[in-house]
Formats: sequence, C-alpha cells, structure tokens
Amino acid sequence: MTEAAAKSKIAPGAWREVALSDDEYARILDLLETREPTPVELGMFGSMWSEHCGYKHTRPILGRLPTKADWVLQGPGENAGAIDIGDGLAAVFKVESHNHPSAVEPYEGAATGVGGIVRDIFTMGARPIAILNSLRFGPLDQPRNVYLFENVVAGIGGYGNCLGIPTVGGDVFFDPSYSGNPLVNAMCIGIVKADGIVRAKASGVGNLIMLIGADTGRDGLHGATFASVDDPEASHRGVIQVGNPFLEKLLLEACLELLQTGAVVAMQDLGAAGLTSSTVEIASRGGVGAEIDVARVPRRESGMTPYEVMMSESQERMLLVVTPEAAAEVDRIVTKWSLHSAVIGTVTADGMVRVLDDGEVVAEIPAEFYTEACPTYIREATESPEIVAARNTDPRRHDDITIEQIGEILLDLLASPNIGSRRPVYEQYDHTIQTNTVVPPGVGDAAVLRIKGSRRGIASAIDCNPRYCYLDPYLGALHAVAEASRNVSCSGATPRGATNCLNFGNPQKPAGYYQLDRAVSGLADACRALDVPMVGGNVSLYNETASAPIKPNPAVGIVGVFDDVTRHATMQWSAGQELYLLGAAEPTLGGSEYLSNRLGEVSGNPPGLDLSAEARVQRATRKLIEDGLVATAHDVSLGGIAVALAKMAVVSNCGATIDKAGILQRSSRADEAWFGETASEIIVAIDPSSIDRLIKVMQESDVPYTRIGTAGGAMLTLGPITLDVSVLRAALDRALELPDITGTA
Amino acid sequence: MPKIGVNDPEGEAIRGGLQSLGYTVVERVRAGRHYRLHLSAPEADVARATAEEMAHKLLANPVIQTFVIETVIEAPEV
Amino acid sequence: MPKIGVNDPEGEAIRGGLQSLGYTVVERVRAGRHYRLHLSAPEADVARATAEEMAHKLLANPVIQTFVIETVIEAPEV
Amino acid sequence: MSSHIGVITFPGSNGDQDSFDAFALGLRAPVRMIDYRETDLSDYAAIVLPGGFSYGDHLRCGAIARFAPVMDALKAFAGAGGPVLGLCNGFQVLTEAHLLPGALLRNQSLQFHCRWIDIVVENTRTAWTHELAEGEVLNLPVAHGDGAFFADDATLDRMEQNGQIVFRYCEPDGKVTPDANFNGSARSIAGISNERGNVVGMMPHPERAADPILGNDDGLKILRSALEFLRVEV
Ligand SMILES: Nc1ncnc2c1ncn2[C@@H]1O[C@H](COP(=O)(O)OP(=O)(O)O)[C@@H](O)[C@H]1O
Ligand SMILES: [Mg+2]
Repeated sequence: MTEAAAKSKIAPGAWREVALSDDEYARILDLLETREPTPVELGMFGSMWSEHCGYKHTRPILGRLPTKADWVLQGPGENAGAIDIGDGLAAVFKVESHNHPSAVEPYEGAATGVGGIVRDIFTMGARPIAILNSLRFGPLDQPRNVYLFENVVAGIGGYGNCLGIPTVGGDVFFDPSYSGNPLVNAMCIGIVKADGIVRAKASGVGNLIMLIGADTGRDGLHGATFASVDDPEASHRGVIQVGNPFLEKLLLEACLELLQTGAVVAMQDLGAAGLTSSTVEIASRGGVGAEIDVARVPRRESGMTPYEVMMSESQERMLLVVTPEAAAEVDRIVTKWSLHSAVIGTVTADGMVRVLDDGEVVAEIPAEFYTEACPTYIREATESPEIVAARNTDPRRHDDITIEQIGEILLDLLASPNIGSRRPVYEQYDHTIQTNTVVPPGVGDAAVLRIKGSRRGIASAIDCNPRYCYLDPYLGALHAVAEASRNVSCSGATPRGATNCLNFGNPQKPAGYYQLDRAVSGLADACRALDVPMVGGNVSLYNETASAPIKPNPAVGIVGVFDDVTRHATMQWSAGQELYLLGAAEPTLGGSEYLSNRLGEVSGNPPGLDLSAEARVQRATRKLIEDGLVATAHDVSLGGIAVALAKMAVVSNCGATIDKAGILQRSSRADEAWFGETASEIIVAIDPSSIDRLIKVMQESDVPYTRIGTAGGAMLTLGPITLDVSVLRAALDRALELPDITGTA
Repeated sequence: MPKIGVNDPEGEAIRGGLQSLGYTVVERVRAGRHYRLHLSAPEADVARATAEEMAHKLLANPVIQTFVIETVIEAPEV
Repeated sequence: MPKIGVNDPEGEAIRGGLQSLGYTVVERVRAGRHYRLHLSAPEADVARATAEEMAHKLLANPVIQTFVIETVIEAPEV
Repeated sequence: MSSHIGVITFPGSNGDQDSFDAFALGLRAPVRMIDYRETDLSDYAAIVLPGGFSYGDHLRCGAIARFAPVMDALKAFAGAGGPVLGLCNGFQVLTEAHLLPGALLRNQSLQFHCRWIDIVVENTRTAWTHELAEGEVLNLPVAHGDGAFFADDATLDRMEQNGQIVFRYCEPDGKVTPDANFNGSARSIAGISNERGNVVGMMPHPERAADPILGNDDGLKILRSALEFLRVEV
C-alpha cells in the first residue's frame, strides 16, 4: 500500500453513500485491524456487500432450496446452473432481474438485462439457444406504464434479436403495485457438452488476467448498490448503460471460440459491480489472489479515476484467466472477431485482491473479506395486517352469477390485460432464429426446442402469480413452481431443473422480510415435492416506490427434457377429439383474475395446492404424451376452466361443446365452477379410439379424470352459452391493443 | 444526441465504417436523431418555446439524450 | 432526412404522439438522422468536401435520403 | 468452379448458421462459410448473404457491410451470372450495394415482426425460383424491423415489366391484399431479382422453413432451385 493511499481518510459517513450501514463499516474496520479502507476499497466493499452481490438478506434462507440431483451438473454458485440432458449434453440456464435500470430507462435497462444474462450463459461455455422473459407493469391506463411496457419489450427484442438468440417464451402481468416499479426478468438457456462446462475459478499463479470486449466508460456507476436501495432515481449518479448487442455478438463468438482452444483457464463476465466483482469472484472461487492495474484497462473516456474504473458497469466485457503461453493465441482469436484485448493483471498466490494504478497500490484486501466476511441478516418477520385482512375476506360474500352470464364474463376476461393474447409482445421477438423452435410462443404451455443432431429436446416456461404471492407468499411460491413445472409437463417434457428470481420489497421491513422468508420456504418445498432442483437464481429486493412495495414475485423458470422431441404437445385440439379434465381440485375465487378484473378485489385464500396430487397429474400427462396418446394439453390457470377452454379453441381455430354437468360438479357456485382458479388440473384432447388407454393410465397413476366435452365446429358451447371462436379471438386480441397514445417518459 | 459520457454504439460503428473506407481523419462520431417539425406560430419565439416543450415531453429522452432546437421561418402559404 | 415521397412512419408516429399530447399546431414531422463527426482538416472547406464525400458514399442512401452538411470549427487543442 | 454453396458471415450476421444448416441438413448439399474478409469467390457455385444485423444494423441496415472486403468479389461473382441470394439482412446488403434496386425501410408499424406469413411466387425464371410454380404459395417465417420495400414508381413499373418482382405477400389462398402486406412494402413486394435473374433478395426466411418439425419445409424449394439451376447451367 502506498503511503498516500493508506493515509487517505474516509470522511465520516462516506460509507453510507455506498449503501453500507454504520455497523457494516465498523465490521470493515475490524477486518482491517490497523487501518481505514482506501476510497477504492470502500467502494469495492459497498458493491460486494450489496444485496445484489453479497446476498445479505437471502443467503441464510436460500440454503433451504434443494439444489442436488443425479442429473445436476452445476448448482448455485457459478454464473449459471447446469443439468444433464442426455447424449453428453448439458443445459445451462439462469434468470436475472434488471428492474431498477428498466424503471429509469426502459429500453436500455431491458436490453442490458438480456445482455447480462446471455453473458452469464456463454461464460459457462454454453451456446445460448433461448431467451425467456417475465415482465410486470402497472396498468396500461397510465401513459408512463405504457411507455415502460412498450420500451421494455422493444429493448428485449432489440438486444436478443440482434444477438440471434430466439426469445421463445415468457410471462406478462399487470398490477397497480408495479406502477413506477416494473419488473424485468430475463432468462437464458444455453447448450454445452457436459464435459465442456467452464467455471469461473482462477488458478495457476502467474497466469494472466485479460479483459476483452468493450472499452470502459462511466456507465452505471454503482448499479449493484443502486439495485439494493429504495427509489433508484434519487440515488442514481452514474450514466445509464447503453447496450451494444452487436459487440456482444462478437464477444459471444470470440469467447466460445477461445474456449475451444483450451487456452482459457477461467472466464468471468463483468456484470453488476464490473471489474470489482469479477476480479474478487474469480480469485475467491479459485482460492487465489489477483493483482490488476487499472491503468491498463482500455477506456472509452479520459480522466477516469481508479475508483470509477473499478466500479464501472460498462457492458459487453469479459475477464479471462489465461496461461502466458496462450496469450498470443487469445489475441489472434479476439482480433479475428474485431475485438481487442488487454492484459490487466496476474493471478497471485497470496489471496489478496490488489488493485494498482500505474503501479501504485490503491486497494489491497484479501478476497475473502469481500465475500465470506460479508455480513448476513435474519430480520424480524411479521405479516402485514392489511394482507391478513385481505386474505380473510371471503370472496363468497359476493352473489353468485347465473349461468346465462358466463358468456359476457368470459369475453370480458379474455380481453383483460392479464389474460389476453401476448402476440403484440412476442411478435417483436425473433423466435424462429437458430431453427430449433418446435413450439413457438402462443401455441403451447411451454416453449419447445429441439437439439439439432439429436432426437432430444427441451421445454421451458417461466411463471409466477403475484396476487397469490401477495395473499399468501408460501402458497404463492408453491404455485409458481407448480405452474412452471405443469406448463413444462403439458408440453410433454420432464421438468429437470429450476431457476428463480426473487423480486421483493424492502427486507428490512418486517412485512417485507416475512414475504421473502415464506416464499423461499414455499419454493423449497415445491421443488422438493416435484423433484426439480433449484440450480440458480437471482435476487432483487427493495422494489418499492415511495408509497408501497410491489406484490412479491418469485419468478420461477423451469427447464424440462424430452428424450424424443417429436412426442410433444401443444394447446391445439382437432375436431372429433374428446376432451378430458385430468385432476380434480377445488376451484376458488380467492386471488382470482375474475375477482380482480370484475370486482377490483384481491382477496381470499389462493387455491389450495396438494403437491403430491400435482406431481401425479403432471406425471400422468407426460406419460400420455410420451406414449403418443395425447398431443394436446393445457393447464387450468388464470381465469379458470372457461378461459382455458376458450384459449384452446382459439389456438386450435376449432370450437367445442362442453357439457355443463362436468363443469358444474366442480363447485356449488357457477362463478367458481367456470372462473374459479385451481392448481393441478390439465385439459387434454384425445382421439375417441384411445380413451380406454387414457383411463387405464389415469387409474394406474391415481389421477381423477372427467370427460368434459367434444371438440369440433366453429363455436364454443359452454352449457347454454354458445360463442363464435372468432369472437373469442377478437376478445383476446383486444387485450393488449394499446390506446392510441404514445407513452411518455 | 446522446449525452456526454453515454455509450454510443451507433456512432462507433459508423466511425469504424468510415475508417475502413480510408477516412482515418475522422476521430469521433456521435449519432443522433433529427426531427423536422412544421408548425405555424405567430412568431419564431413562440414556435421555439413550443418545440422546447415538445422536446422535453416527447422528442428527447432526458435520461440519455440532449437536444438543440433550430428554427427556420417560412413565409405562410397564401 | 427521408426524401420527399418516401414513407416516413416514424415522423408520422411522432406527429400522432404530439397531437395526442395536445400539440395540434404541428402539421408535419419528418424524422431523420444527425451525425456529428469530429475530424481535423487544414480548413473548413476541406472538411466539408470530405464530409460530402462520406455522405455520398456511406452516410446517406440517395435512393431514400437527402442530406445537408454543417461545419463547426473548433480551435485545435494545444 | 467447385460445387460448394458459400454463406458469407459479416460481423453481426446471425442467420449464417441457419442458412448453412438448411443446405447441409435439409438438402445434404455441400456448403461452406465465407469470412467477410475473403476476396476470392471463384471457388463457389452460389452465394448466400444471410440474415442478421451486420455491423449492428447501424447507420442503415446493410450500409456498412456493403463495403466489406468480400463485396468486390461478390460483385464480380454476380456480374458473371453466379446465383446470389440475400435473405433479410442479406437483401438489405444487396440493395445498399446496388446489386438490387430499391431500399428497405422501417416497417410501417415501426415494430419488429416475427411471424409466419404467406408469399406468392410471381417469377419462376430466376436462379432461386425456377423449381417453383407461378402462383404457388409458400408459408415462411419473417423476422425483421426494416423490411418495407421501397422504390420510386418509375423504378417499380420498370421492375414489374422486367419481371423482377419475385414474391409478394399474400393471403393463404394467394390473393395479394393490403392486409397481408404486414410491413408496408411498396406493391406488397417480398422479394425481387436483378434483371438477369441470378441475384435475388427476399425478406422472408426460407432457411428457417427447412424441416417439417418446425412447421414446414417450403423454404427448401427455394434453396433447391439454385442447385437445380447449377445442374442445368453446368
Ligand atoms: N414476455 C413474453 N415474451 C415472450 N413470450 C411471452 C411473453 N409473455 C407471454 N408469452 C407467451 O405467450 C403465450 C401465452 O402466455 P400466457 O397467457 O402466460 O400463457 P398461459 O396462460 O398458458 O401460461 C405463451 O406461449 C408465453 O410463452
Ligand atoms: Mg403463464
């Protein structure tokens, strides 16, 4: 440490500017024993001890999640998780949030969110083959929300399309709690040879640390800490990151080619907290030290301080650890892809992360101080009384509907923003590139992709119902896992791994911590029961605006595997097929779209969920599809069975006649029977000649089943009500047709 | 125009393109938008003030962009 | 700038947006690009000639666009 | 002349692998990737300019790629009558390079559209369509933000007279309607050729309709045409 650096004084309270508490600063002083941190060190602590990097509030509870199975090749801890999908191949995947940047600058925030998650995947050596996204906005009657919605979608498309990675699925939900605090979660899936997975562990003292990709500017200074405090607009100081997908495409190709050469010892992308976290992480994972000189970092701008270089969140950069002999080869490949590289440091033996500025030490701290020594918190948890009251409000206190009303109510629900067609969204995403998309968005419950050169395939879906999570975070989290898994099962694939993004409010408030704590337990229990290990994830806390926290949204992405992708299912039935409802759950209006859309109310208990019944109905459905008996399956979710049937009719462009009796036996109330929501229920269509075999499978699987009708014609007949399929389609298409105003910033 | 300090991939790509055509004298390129609005106003100052308002509200994104306004007076069509 | 006769949906969309914000005085909007190139040249005329060449070759597509060039002289940094 | 099809990779191309696969897996035809820095194409039988975002689509789509080192050789190849197919971004590059007339503007909706659409074949005398029937309807994916074909009326008239309109957007029954013209192209134009018919550019992606499991293999008919064309020529 130079004298100057060691002597520079930290101004009283300066730690608060990097979002460290007084106690945390005291802890840093304890760790350092004899001295104060330098300004660069303080900034690095601020970033590494942020929620985003340090998982202060979540590390203790995330330990509950099951992460292991025979087929798990990589659990949490690396840039992404990985599962074995057979034929010597692995699927690598993860979901990540970019909520706060998207709230400030929606196009670039969403675009760089995609860029970040894609880098996580190719950092593992995998070629990205699919992107999914999960979005939450406030209602579209407010221009700001329209602006956020339009630009987030455009940003996701703008980045992913340019990269040539298909965006094949996702989830959009509107709720007033997301006004001003949208959620933008992006998931990426990649494929790599199982023995070709790369880890971000530096090793080999004397090996070189290289930086490749974009030059470093003052982008997003303190993004990591900024993602960890309320009200991003007030606390934001650096410049907004502007993504460059063209550069990322070159970086992707260069990195994958570099990994082929065997020259690369470790690779780590630069994401939140930039050079700080990437350097600390490769050193700490590898149990070695790292010494880098910021003066050797190529800059986009002049006059940047070492602090700024260490904190910059400029996009499209990658850190490599390479052997000295391989440096020339690395340079050749990097140049081939029109990029440049710089050797910025070396791997050392002393466990220190040492930062130099043209040879002068400006920071020198053991890597583990930034990582292992990061404090963790278990906070007080108390449920908000307001939410308890909402849950205890019985939706049955409203009068039931008459069966004559169901047509009008159904059309209303189909045209509601949470149920209507997502085509205006997914049409902006290239979902056919790479020529693997077997089931594109809008056709099935999960996206289905083939693996070229193999019979295998994968399916993926991402889900969460924030209303359920608000009313009961534990139960809501069970539903998130169950629904994503059910969607994958409805495609015919076997769910093999999950990833999650915990979007919550302020964990330092008892009501916020309660939600987080309960939801994680729910995720853990559901993953265990459904046998889908959680191989990775991401946390976004402090999602609050001045007035209120968001409805909690633990988004769950699941990847499933097909041994034979030709045996898959969609939502499309054909005329003459018989329709069966598999499973038997009790529909309820608690937390339903019906209640919210029609009566403006979020109340009651969300649908109950019996995890073993859920596992059984999913397994039985998969068996029907694998055996080639069924190629049509769709689960009952938002809007209940009436909405599920209407969507199937529209996608099939074919009507059906539904027997009233089969539906009405579900409840003593018509509103619950038709529009009540449930879990563990799947509608399938089957040729009449195969019905005996369906019944046999159901009996063997211990799954109840009900015949509910027959497909055919141009009309959907629900008991006494008959609706033209084209009318249903028009209602669905109306939902996201935006008012003829351009949203404004 | 992108604000100072804001990454400008388009400008960079154009500079790269010009360089490869041999225009190595070009040191920097910034890429922005240009909108020509026709409006009738009693005088130039009013038009400018309106344009300024519109730029703030819709035309420019203050998070990443700056703008300048130029007024050109046309004789009213008769 | 888009040539006269070339569709300009962006300009139209902006006009629509402005209209819905109440700026009904705006009759027409054309949306184009603006590039700021920094280059050193012995004199303004040379710079302009180079810019003109670059515009013809690369920056503008004569099938759909027209362009104008403005030169701003900066003192060389010392 | 070797019998290889060549697919040019520009920086930012992302449909190169799909084009390669369509020939290699869909047609079992010999195909090779070509780096944008290569300057000799004499070894190829036909050239494909794939889709993507060459140079990030900055400035205008295809504008910077037009000056890539390989382009002089491509011009020579096309000038000698070699079959050239530009797909999506490749089409944009060909117009910017003046190997094809017109230009491609932002979609009328100002949005990127990815969907399956129908096109009707109008000219079967090009290198890339002569295995097709006039009036035949193909169902293919599109995925672009800048696909509205533009040329002034005089040019359009001339192109129509010369039979340079190869494909138009249509309804499933082949009818050309304003509704089917989803991106706002002049006269519903989806694909065109040069006067000689050896250079074709189109916005839809035949290389993505090359396997029934993904929907259909209509696109292979276009790619196969060049192989047949070469067989006849040689
Ligand atoms: N943000 C999005 N991006 C891409 N596809 C989406 C997005 N949101 C929804 N989709 C797709 O639209 C279709 C319908 O979505 P959704 O209404 O959530 O279906 P379901 O009710 O069957 O779960 C699905 O194929 C889904 O993947
Ligand atoms: Mg869903």
